[in-house]
Amino acid sequence: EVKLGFIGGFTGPIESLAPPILSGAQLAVQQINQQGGILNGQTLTLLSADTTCTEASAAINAADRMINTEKVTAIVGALCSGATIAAANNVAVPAGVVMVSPASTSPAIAEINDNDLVFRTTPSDSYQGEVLANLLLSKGINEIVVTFVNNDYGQGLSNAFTSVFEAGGGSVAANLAHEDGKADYRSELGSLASSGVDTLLVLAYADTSGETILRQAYESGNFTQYIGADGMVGDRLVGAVGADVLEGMIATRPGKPDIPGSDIFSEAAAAAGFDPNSVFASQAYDAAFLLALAIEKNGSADREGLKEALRSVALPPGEVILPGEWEKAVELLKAGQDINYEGAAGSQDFDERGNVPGIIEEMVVRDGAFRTVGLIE
Amino acid sequence: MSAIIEVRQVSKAFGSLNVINDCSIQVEQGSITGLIGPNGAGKSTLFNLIAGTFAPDSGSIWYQGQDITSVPANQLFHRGLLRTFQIAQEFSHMSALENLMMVPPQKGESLFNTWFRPSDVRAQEAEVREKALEVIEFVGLAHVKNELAGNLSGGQKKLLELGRTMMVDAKVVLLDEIAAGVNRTLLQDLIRNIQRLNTERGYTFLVIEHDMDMIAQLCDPVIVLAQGSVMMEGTIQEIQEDKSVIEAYFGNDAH
Amino acid sequence: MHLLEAKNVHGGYGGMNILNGLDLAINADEIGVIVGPNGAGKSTLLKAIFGLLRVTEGSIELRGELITNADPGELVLKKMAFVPQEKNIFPSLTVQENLEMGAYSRQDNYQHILEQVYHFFPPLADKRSQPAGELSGGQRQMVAMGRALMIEPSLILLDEPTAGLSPLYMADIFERIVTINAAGVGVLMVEQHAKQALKIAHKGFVLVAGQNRFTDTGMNLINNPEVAKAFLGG
Amino acid sequence: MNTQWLTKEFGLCMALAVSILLLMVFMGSAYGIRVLVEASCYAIIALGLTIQWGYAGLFNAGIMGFVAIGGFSAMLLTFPVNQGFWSSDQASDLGQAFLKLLGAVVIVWAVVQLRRLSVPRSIRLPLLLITLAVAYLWVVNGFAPVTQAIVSQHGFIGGFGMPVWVGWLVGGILAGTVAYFIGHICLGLRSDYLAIATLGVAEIIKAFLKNSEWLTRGTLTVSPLPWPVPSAGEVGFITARALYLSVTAVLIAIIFYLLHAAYKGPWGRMMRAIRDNELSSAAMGKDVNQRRLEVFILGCILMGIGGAGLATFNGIFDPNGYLPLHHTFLIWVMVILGGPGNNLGTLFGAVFVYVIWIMSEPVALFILNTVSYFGNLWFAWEAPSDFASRALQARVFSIGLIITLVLRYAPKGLFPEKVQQYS
Amino acid sequence: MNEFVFFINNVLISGVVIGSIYALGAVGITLIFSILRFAHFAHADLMTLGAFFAFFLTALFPAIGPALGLPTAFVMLPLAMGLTALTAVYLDKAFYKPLRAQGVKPIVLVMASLGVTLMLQGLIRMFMGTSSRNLYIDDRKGIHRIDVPFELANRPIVITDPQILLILFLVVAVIALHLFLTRSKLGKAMRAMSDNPDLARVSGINTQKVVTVTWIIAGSLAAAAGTLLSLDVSLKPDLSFMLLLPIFAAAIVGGVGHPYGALAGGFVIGFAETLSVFNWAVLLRPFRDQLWFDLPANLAFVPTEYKITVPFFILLAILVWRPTGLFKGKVL
Ligand SMILES: Nc1ncnc2c1ncn2[C@@H]1O[C@H](COP(=O)(O)OP(=O)(O)OP(=O)(O)O)[C@@H](O)[C@H]1O
Ligand SMILES: Nc1ncnc2c1ncn2[C@@H]1O[C@H](COP(=O)(O)OP(=O)(O)OP(=O)(O)O)[C@@H](O)[C@H]1O
Ligand SMILES: [Mg+2]
Ligand SMILES: [Mg+2]
Repeated sequence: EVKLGFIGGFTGPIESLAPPILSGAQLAVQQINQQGGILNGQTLTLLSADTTCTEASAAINAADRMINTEKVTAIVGALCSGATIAAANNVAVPAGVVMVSPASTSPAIAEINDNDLVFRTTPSDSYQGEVLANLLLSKGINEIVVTFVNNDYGQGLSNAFTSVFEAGGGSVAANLAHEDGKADYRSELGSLASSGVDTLLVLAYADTSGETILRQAYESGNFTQYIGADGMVGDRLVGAVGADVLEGMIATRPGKPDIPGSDIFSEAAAAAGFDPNSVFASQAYDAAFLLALAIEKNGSADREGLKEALRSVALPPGEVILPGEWEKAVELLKAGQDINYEGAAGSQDFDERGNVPGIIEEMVVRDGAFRTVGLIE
Repeated sequence: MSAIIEVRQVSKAFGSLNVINDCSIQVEQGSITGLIGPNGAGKSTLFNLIAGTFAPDSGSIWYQGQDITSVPANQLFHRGLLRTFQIAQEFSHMSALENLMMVPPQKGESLFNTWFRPSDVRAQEAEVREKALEVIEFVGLAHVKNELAGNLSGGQKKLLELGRTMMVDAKVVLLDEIAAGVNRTLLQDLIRNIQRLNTERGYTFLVIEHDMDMIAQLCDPVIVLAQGSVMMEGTIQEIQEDKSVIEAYFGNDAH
Repeated sequence: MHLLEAKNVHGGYGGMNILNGLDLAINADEIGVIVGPNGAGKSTLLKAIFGLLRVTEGSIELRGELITNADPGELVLKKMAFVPQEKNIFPSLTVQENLEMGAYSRQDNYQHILEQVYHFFPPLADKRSQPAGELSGGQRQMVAMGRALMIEPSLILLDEPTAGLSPLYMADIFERIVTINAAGVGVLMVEQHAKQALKIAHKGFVLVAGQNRFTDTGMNLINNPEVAKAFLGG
Repeated sequence: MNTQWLTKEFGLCMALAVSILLLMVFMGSAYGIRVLVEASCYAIIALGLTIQWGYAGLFNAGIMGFVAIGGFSAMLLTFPVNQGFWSSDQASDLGQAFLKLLGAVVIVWAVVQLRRLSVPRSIRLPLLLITLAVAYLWVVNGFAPVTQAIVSQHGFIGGFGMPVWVGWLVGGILAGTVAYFIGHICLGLRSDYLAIATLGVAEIIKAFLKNSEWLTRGTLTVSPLPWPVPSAGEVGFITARALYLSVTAVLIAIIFYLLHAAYKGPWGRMMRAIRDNELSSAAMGKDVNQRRLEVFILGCILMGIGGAGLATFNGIFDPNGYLPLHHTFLIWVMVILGGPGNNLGTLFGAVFVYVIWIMSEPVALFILNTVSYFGNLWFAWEAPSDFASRALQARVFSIGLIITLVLRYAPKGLFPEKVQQYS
Repeated sequence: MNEFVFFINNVLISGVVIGSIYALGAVGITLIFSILRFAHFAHADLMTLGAFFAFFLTALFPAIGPALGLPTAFVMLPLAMGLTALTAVYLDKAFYKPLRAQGVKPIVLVMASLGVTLMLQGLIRMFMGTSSRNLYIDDRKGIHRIDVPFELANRPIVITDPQILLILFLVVAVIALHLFLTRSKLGKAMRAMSDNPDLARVSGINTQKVVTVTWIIAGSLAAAAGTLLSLDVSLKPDLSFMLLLPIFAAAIVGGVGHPYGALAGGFVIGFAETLSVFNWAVLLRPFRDQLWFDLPANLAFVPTEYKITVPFFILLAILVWRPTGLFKGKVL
């Protein structure tokens, strides 16, 4: 039996985002086991633990349990950037365990002194912020007010966005942090509206503050254009706030590029019963699949050598492996050939810091749902 | 003799109710002064003012020739002014003996001494325990010394209240109805001991009481308080003969 | 048949027994007075009778009906009233509300009794709408008595009703007790003003260590030199 | 009587020891020791609370604020020096901002002292308010540009690179100092009023630490913090953690001894007296306010030290992690279950509750997985897709259940406070 | 004029609404606090539970509301209140009553209520998941945009249906509760019981009934608070837990044991929040030309990220000024 650990924020601010992400990773594991298992027919199991997202000590504890108790080979996760940093610095790096995060978008991840053990399958926020800023500028939106959830995710994204937006000639009339999960944001919205700008960028999670903020922004009647980032994308949000209200809302998210892997994943996910468009689900799939490939390549469930193996299976050169093509990959590896995984969420070619080049999806709410209107690379 | 306690034209109101009205009394050094008066006359309130539990609205209070009007209760204790409470204020989660042992100021009440001079602390603690055992024997509570004070009977709590004033050397002791609820036979012992403390150690007592036998045995002079001011002052005989006092306090058919 | 009869009562707090086989009986037209040293178990006995404390052995009967360990609420309906020694008022309720609580179990109009109580304790009338917690010691005692009188009890248990009362009221209360007793109300009271109380008592009980040491008429007890010396202050 | 208690306490301790052993066996010793180290840090914090509540009856619900201060100080003093910042202009700018702060404090103090010159209150109060407002604006505007520059150019000012024990010590002292000021304001309040006031203070401290990015990096967290003993990367998890555990164990032993001596003696008796009846203690010459302040500060010092130990052990300073409600009450439950006013009970409670807290997650997961496995096997029941994440909610439920059950059967705590007996 | 309307919307209406929510929660807390003598931490979860009851009832009969012209959940409120009251009574039977019977200190009850909080939270989330829901199912929230009859004002005053209902309900509930406690026999018995439970029994007060009635009132008020709040924002399993601190603060600021105090406390805290973060520059902007200094873009007392501390600063200030709250609350 080969074990992978999945650590994520099952409780706390992203608790409703987490389940589909886990499903993404589980899908990969399930496919691998159906296609003959790992390392000569062993089963691959995926264990999960809760980081609570906000609490570093819980994240460390979860990682510790995975690494020291369950003795997993590698970890998929964590989701929230703070949790990833905490888990990496305090457990994974000292223990020499590879972590692949499907969802930690904070630029700070790249700065961990990680011995090359921390990877992620989603682009850094610095990139998303940049893309979003340029996108808005190109649409002629020059004045904006921003509110971001007061944590590493919101703050990182807001910093990235603001610097590019202002450098490009836009003006951020107000940039306010807000606390997550409160019942009421009218006063924050009041502060934002007091600048007189009616374009509102919300960098938060749809499930907690995001929905409430949008609802109350609409009620206040002070804003006409809403903009969001990855945390806000979710069709439930549209249903909850009202399709007519959000019509025309602009959003971005780390996207599924227009590559074959994306469609393959979508079909498999739909068959497995979860929404393939859920945020970070495809990234989680890639993370789990990549780790499995790396273990296969490494030839054992040991932690040593895994990080090199991971790079080798993720990067060219080599035969292209698409999502779900486990048997093929195993055969190629057995034959001693190089492979290059091209995943569901992107080509997943890690750079020297473990980051992947991003693809950002531009989305707009139309007819009651978020629709992808373009891909920005 | 000189006045050890002097209350000068003190007034105190709770909301719109004037409880003490321009009241002046003097307690002579070495006397056992009685303070009587109808229910609600303001006797206990006067005690609270003297002992620093309340601050007066106007007027001043003097103790040993010094103005103590705004001196807090705990400092008065260290200057030898002790009091009991009419409604017993025991330390209900401590044993009866501990209720007594907590009274004397000790070196061990400082953390520094506790940690760095343990032997001094222990020695003093032993002394205090001896003393407390003596006192508890005296007030007749020896058999319940390890009982939680909160579980004592009404009268036992009052006795404990009295016992606390015997734990340290005092100059003035204010006793607020210690007889209420105390068995009369035991009370006789207590009265004798109060007299002994008075004569042997020169304690001054100010005693609130409704039990005239006790006042008669113990007090001279007696001050009558009515509606927050002094109605009259004199020996117990004088007072028991006074018409207005009889009217206000004793009732026509008593004694 | 006795109004109240306690036979061989045992009981206490937690593990320890305070009452060790106590007997006591009074008739409907009688005043019973319990005296004894502090901590003898007098208050404990009253609490036990009123169902505030578990009786582990023995029985208590009201007009021949067994009321051992009955619920206090039921006893109130049977027109029994009790004034505890300590904590006998509701401090944050006004005086008037305290008295109204005494009449809680009454469905009828009790206005006249309220007036009677005020009449009997004039200081309370002035303080009707003052929280009882702000009263003086004696005034609290009056509120406590008044509250118990509100149900017009046929048996009233009083735990040191005169403690802290001025001589004026003390005399009054004893008088009043005689009057209400004459109207057919049984009275069982604990007193430390033992001589005055025993004077009006039909029956006196001297309690020591949870048992009756002496049971006799009030006058006999006063005149008993042994009792007088040991319990009545000579 | 006495021996009965002994066997009960002994039995409970043995049971705890056995469950820790089981924990080690099932979860691996690295993880087991880790739980113990964290529990020991919590135990220090809980001891701080037990002297506040158990000894003196102070309802401190702001524990997390002081724990956070401890963690902050451990971070600030021990984190490596940020050379970039210290060699830049911002360092001296920041110094100037602090001078402004100092100046403002002096001016406000001076205005307060006008009282001595018998300036009438009607003039003093408006003057004070105006001075406060102006000083506030002045200081805030003095800090804003510097701190913004620091955040954008250097992230934060970095640490002082000092030895870990200095960080812990200062953590205690800093928490104690803050407690001194808070105590002055709040200790006049009665039980629940004090609780909510301290809770507010904790929120304020947390908000400050979270939003002062120039000082703490705010939500971006600071890690890894240096350890007082060789770290896991150097000697492996088990050895490193065992060494760390020995440090905290020694610390606990010292604290325990000191507290025990104080509690048994006149000091403890005085504190209990104040807890029982303030009015009467004052009449017996005890300076109630001073003593409560003393015990409040002492307790907060322990909380600060415990917080520092916890932050260092976790290697991260994360102001978000100091969730006031959950953690404050975790510690409260430790004290109440263990038996307030009983140091041994508090230690027991800390370890017991922490083990439950930690183990509830895997246990809940295990149970639900078993249920879904057999459900699948026997009834062909498909677990819902988000079952695993729901399973974790069961943790919350089971902790609640355990707390209520233990309280139900041991309402005075497992090790109740003993009345001191004298022969 | 626009600026003034902006002020009304953002300070007055916001303050009243958030204050009402705090007050409605605080009323229940203050009641339990004064009668059962402990800080009931599970109150916020009773609120959530009540809102969930309302949600289910709404989901069962979504069409009732539109037919009556009221939000369905509001029509269902009495039923939800009843269910929550029942739950509260049984929670008491199962968890608090045995403790009371043993005569424990209040703190133990506080801890037990914390245990109950965790249990309720766990249960709600286990069965309901964690996502947020909308209490409007077939209907939509009515938003009233009232145009101000002044020439220069082109912004409307905005208020929503649930906000109006909330305020109305609050006023009725608080007055009714106050009258009940001070006028009715049972209400007085409740206060008596909180003063001295033993004497209450001696007086023939059925203490069990008093406790039950307390829970019924507290439970139904909690359900109402939760439902009205969820109508206004959205229904989340941990929504009201976030409100717990301000609600307690409101109860304490007002002075424990006084329904009017809870009302005052709720509004103090609500307004403190809205006022402290309000950007006063907005009101000054029309006079920009007359001012001798440059108007900064933001002129608020505190930055919004510190808003969370505002209630507590107010709380501290009020408690230092009046140690038992605005209405001289009880000390237990
Ligand atoms: N805290 C308070 N608030 C309001 N009124 C008070 C307060 N304390 C006492 N009083 C009032 O002041 C008056 C005097 O009370 P005090 O306790 O001094 O009387 P007293 O002379 O000791 O009577 P007693 O002999 O009955 O004990 C009473 O009418 C009482 O109602
Ligand atoms: N709650 C309690 N728990 C344990 N023991 C108690 C409790 N209450 C009273 N006792 C003990 O029971 C004994 C009798 O108490 P009780 O109150 O009946 O005395 P009493 O005869 O009324 O005395 P007094 O005249 O002083 O009121 C006392 O020794 C007391 O210590
Ligand atoms: Mg008095
Ligand atoms: Mg008695």
